[in-house]
Amino acid sequence: MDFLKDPLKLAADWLIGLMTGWGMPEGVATGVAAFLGIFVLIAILMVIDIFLVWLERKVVARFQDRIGPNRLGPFGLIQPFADIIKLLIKEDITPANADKVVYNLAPMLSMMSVLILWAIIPLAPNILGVDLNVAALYIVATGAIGTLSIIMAGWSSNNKFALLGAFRQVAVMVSFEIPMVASLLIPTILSGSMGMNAITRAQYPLPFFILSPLAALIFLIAAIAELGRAPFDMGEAESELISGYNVEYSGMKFGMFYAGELLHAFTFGGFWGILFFGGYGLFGLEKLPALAFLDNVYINMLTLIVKAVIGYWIIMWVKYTMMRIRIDHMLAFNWKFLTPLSFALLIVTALVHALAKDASPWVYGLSMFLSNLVLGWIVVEFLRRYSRAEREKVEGPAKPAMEAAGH
Amino acid sequence: MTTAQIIFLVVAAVTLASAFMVVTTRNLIHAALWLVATLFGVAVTYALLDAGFLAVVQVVVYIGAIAILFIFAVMLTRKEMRDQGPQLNSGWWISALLAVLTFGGLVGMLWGWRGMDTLASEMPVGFDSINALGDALISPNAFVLPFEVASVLLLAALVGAVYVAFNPRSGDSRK
Amino acid sequence: MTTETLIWLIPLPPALAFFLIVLFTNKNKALSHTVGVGAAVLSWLASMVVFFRALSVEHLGEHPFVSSVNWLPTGDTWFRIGVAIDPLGAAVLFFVSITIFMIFLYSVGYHNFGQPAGDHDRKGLPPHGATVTDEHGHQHVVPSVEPMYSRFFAFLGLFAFGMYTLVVSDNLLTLFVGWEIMGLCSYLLIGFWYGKPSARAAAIKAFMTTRIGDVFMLLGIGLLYSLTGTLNFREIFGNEELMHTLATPGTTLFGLSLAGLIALLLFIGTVGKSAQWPLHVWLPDAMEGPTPVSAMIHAATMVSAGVYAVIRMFPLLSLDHNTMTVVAFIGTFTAIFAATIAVAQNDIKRVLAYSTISQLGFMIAALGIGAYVAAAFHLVTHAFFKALLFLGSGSVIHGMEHGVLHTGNHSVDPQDMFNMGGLRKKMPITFWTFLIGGFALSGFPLLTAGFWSKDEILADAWANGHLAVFITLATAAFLTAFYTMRQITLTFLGEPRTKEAEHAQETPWTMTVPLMVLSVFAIGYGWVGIPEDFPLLGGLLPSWFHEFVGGTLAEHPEVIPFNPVPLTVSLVVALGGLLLGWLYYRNVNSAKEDFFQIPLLKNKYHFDEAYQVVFIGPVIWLSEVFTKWADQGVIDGILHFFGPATGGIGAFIRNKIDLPIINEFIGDGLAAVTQETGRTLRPIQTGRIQQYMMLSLVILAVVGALLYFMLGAGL
Amino acid sequence: MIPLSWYLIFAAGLFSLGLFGVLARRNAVAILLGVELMLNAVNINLAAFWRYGNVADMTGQVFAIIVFAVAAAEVAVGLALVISVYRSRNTVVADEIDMLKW
Repeated sequence: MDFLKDPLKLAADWLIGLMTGWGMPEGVATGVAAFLGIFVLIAILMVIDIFLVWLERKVVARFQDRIGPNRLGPFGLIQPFADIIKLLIKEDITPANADKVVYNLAPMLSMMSVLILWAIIPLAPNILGVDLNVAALYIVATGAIGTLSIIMAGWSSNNKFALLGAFRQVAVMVSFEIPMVASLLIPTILSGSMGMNAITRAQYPLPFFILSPLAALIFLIAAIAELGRAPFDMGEAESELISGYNVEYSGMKFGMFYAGELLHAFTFGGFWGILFFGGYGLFGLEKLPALAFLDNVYINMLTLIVKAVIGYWIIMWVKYTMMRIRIDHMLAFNWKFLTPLSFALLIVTALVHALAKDASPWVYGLSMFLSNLVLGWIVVEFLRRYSRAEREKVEGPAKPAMEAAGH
Repeated sequence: MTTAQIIFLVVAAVTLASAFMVVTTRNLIHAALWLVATLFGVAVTYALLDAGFLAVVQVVVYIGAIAILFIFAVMLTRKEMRDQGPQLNSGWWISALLAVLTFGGLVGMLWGWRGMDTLASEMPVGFDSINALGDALISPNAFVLPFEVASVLLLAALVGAVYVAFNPRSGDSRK
Repeated sequence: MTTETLIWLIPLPPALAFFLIVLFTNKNKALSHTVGVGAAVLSWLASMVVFFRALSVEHLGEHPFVSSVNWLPTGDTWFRIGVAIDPLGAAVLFFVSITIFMIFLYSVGYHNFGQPAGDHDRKGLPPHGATVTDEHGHQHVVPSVEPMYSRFFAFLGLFAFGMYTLVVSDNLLTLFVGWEIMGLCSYLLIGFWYGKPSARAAAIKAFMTTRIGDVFMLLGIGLLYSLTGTLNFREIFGNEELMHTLATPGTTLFGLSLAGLIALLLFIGTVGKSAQWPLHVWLPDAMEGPTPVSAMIHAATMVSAGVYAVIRMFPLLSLDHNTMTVVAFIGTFTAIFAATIAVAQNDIKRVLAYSTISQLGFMIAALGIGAYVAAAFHLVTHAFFKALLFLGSGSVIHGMEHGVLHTGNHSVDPQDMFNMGGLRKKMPITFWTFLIGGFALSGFPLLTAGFWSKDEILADAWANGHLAVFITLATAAFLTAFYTMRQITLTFLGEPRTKEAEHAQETPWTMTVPLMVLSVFAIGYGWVGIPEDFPLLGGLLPSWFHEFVGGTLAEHPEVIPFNPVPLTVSLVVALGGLLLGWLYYRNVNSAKEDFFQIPLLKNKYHFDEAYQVVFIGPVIWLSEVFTKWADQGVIDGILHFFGPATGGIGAFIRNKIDLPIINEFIGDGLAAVTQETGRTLRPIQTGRIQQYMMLSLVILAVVGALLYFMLGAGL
Repeated sequence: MIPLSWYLIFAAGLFSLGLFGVLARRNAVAILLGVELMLNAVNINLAAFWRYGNVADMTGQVFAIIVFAVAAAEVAVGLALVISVYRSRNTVVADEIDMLKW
């Protein structure tokens, strides 16, 4: 039954036992086992990534009233493999005046920044790389590496479009890091920990998207900006910058950027699920005596992956329905709206937490939800006034409907 | 030699080598990237010291913000980017001498110190350094005042930097 | 609103009116007089409320309305200022508020409100009239509106404020403040037409003369305060021990008691304010002001204030017999002295001015013989009928000016009585009211207020055995009746002596209404003071005034028993004077025919000239001498010596010390050294940050090494 | 296990390298890079002293964080100055920015 409860430990123990049996020192054996675990994880991720390409193409086709890939295999499932093969056999071009080392390092860093995120994702209570006690910050830290990879790519290509794209993308990413940190601190306050497992556990019985819907929303927006996907795709902006920071890349190097982006989106979908939708938990269903069979490692993993796919789908949904926002509007949106809002939310949450933490969970949850609601209402009201004022600035003062009707 | 010692030595060597590249490399973008490497090394050092929070903050603040800022600054002062002239000034050998002297002096001073060979005590079981750090930062009995002063300093620096770097001409032309 | 609060508020509206008019409504004549008259109405209403509430209080003298606040810290205690209304205050408030209100109203008509602006009127001069063209194309000259109309009401408001403050004060200091505000306003109002040199001179004269009295009064106040530590009337008079100490005779100069000295000093203030001899000279000249001002100053307020102050201080005054004698003498003398001058005056207002002086003398004399209720009674009745007379004379002059404008002959003086005559047909209301006022002044028996009050003074003098006072006052009363009848006869009776008098016109309602109102009081007010045991009339009406005002003092003054002698005398002098005056002057048609144009009287006993020679001349001479010798000679000489001397010393210091030593050696030398040092050290400052840092590190290394090797041995 | 001295010597080396950078580099941005190295060396010492001293006493970590804040502020202002100077003088060579002299 161990295999059902803690398969990772079982496998590791088996491997280490096997290797020590071959005469390896235990330390080395542990290291090799850990390396193998990482290797397997990455391999699985890469396969998932391939299907993400298919998923993305299929979904965008449906959004755009097309069919999407449908020739190769059932539902076009073989299509992404064909894409990979095409990318692999393409000529690998490095521009003449490019800074070669940096140029080649950038896509690797880009992919790496996504992959190391998986070190802290708990697929199940005991299926995770490391239960880091600063995991929430870790998410931001890997974002910093992604930022670095983009600026490296943009600069080393020796192409003005690439550099411009990198500049814009980096400005956006650095800016949206702030509301992201603030929104990450809200699960931290609610759960009292930055660890992913602790945050997941704290969401029984009430997931955090009920306690703090605003934080979930802010995190989603900041994540999309961090990903550089539409409507915040400043770095690529096909119509303006050709393809932004990765314009000079071709073949598999481009593929790494591309796959990295898709995987990144999927990963953030997963984080959204972990931080606000109860992670591998089934919203408390598995705690019911009648459904105890759901409290199972595989069900947990499945739950999280489904949540991640749903998150990914929402990110896609946003991407393919929204128009690109102008860079100055975007930065203004961040600095003048999202950042103050996230700080206000942080303050409100901290206050409510300090006041209501000793009350019953339901009172606590209700007061959190209501405080979010009130703050949200204030924000909407403020936005309404502001947009009306802006409209009047352009169109002149609005006439009351009655007057216009001639009464 | 234990594994930890090997890891430390490797990290220290890489870090110092990167630092050396930072101060000697011609290309400033490369220097900034080497700085990133150095900072990574320092972050790993923090991790080795069980200061996980510092390690992550090092990455967030230094690599995510400061290094990026450096790269931006280098690009904004682009005339120097392909400067093929000497990157060190004429008195560089005095500087080198002084640096070596400093290093020698520091090590020499440390040599006679009794605490040099102290080994780290085990981390207490159940001790959460992040909780302790958070308490220390906002506890009135500990460091809330320096913490607040630091935040005010950051704000002042932010405003000052915006003011200093703001170009009134470009600001006008946008309107 | 409590009565005390109301009393506080009484002086306020005129003061507010003053500021409002000066600051805001100055440009708008209608608004200005609305504000001014409105303020007078408000104060009048408040005064009436206070008066009638005071009437309803039993024994008001013992329990007056009082209210005070801390004002000035004096060591451990506070100097308190406040308001108080006792029976005397209430009676005075009654006539003051009515006359002030009437005068405000009268001013509207007197300054020709509603008439066009003058053709060539200038500020500071009386209006000269305006030319208008009627619908038939005829050109008329009509009176023109006063150019400084608003200013007049502002001044009047301030004046009223001063008077009300004086009346409601419970202490000498605020009384003095009100007193001085009035002094300022009388200066401003007498010199209202400052374009006329005579008005300027009169204003200065009035101000300077009253100032002499005020200085003594201030001395008296200071002395009183230093002795008693308070200036509150009730506190001083209610403290029997203190009064007894003050009354100890012979402690100061001239053998006066302290009380006597204080009373005398305060009395000198009154002499100035109420224009008693020898400080009477300013009052006739004050006729230069507009006629409402004359009424205001000489009937209603300022001169009354002097008498009021003495009545207020009567308990103190009565402590010393010698002071009483002085007061009685001055009052009596002034009464007869002014009356004789009045006989010889031709200016309608001047006659009234001397008449005022004379009547004030009556009051002062009454106080001097202890008849203080009689003095207060005469004060009130006199205020009414004298205001009536002044306003009536103003009305006459106004009518005459109309005639002057009609004929265009500006050489005719509209104030000269010999230019009038027969005005009773032209100005019937003015005539009848003037007649009432004149008869009241003369003491026409039984009907008029003047008879009752004057009779009471004479009766007091007779009853208390002051025979000299009695005879003198009787003579003065006779003269009063005589010159009053002379005035009436010359002005109103007979036929017009000039064309201007023929064309005189009755004045507008704003002027005649006050006349009528005041004439009611000029008759009726006497009836509240008919003695109880007067034959036939006594007892028909209660002798209210005596009861009421008499209650002000702690000991109620006794009622004098009725005596036929003074009654007979006053009947004879009044009726005789009137009869003689009519008989003689109905035949006199010009000044030359007048027997009483005696130069000595005409020239007012040469007092002005005497003062010119004795006081003013020497002062001017002294000032000139001082300017020439002391200022130009001594002080300028000293200055002229110091100038070159300082220059010489300065030149020496500069040439021998400053230039060679300070400048060249110390100054330039230091600069040169500094410059040279700077030039030598300058290359160190390269402006290169890294060199600085390197240098400081080298120094740090050297110092560290030195420290290490020198101290390290000991470590 | 690693003795404290290793960390201290490592920090001293980093500090000296940073010092050399500050003193010898011509480019003002590079000077700031050197400053960052020195600050990091200090931070290593702070963290090491925390770990090798009383772990419950968080002074070392707290000061490390304050040094982070100071470093961020210093870089922001320093780079702003460099950019400002570059705009007006068209150079970032420290030796050429020597207006402030005799």
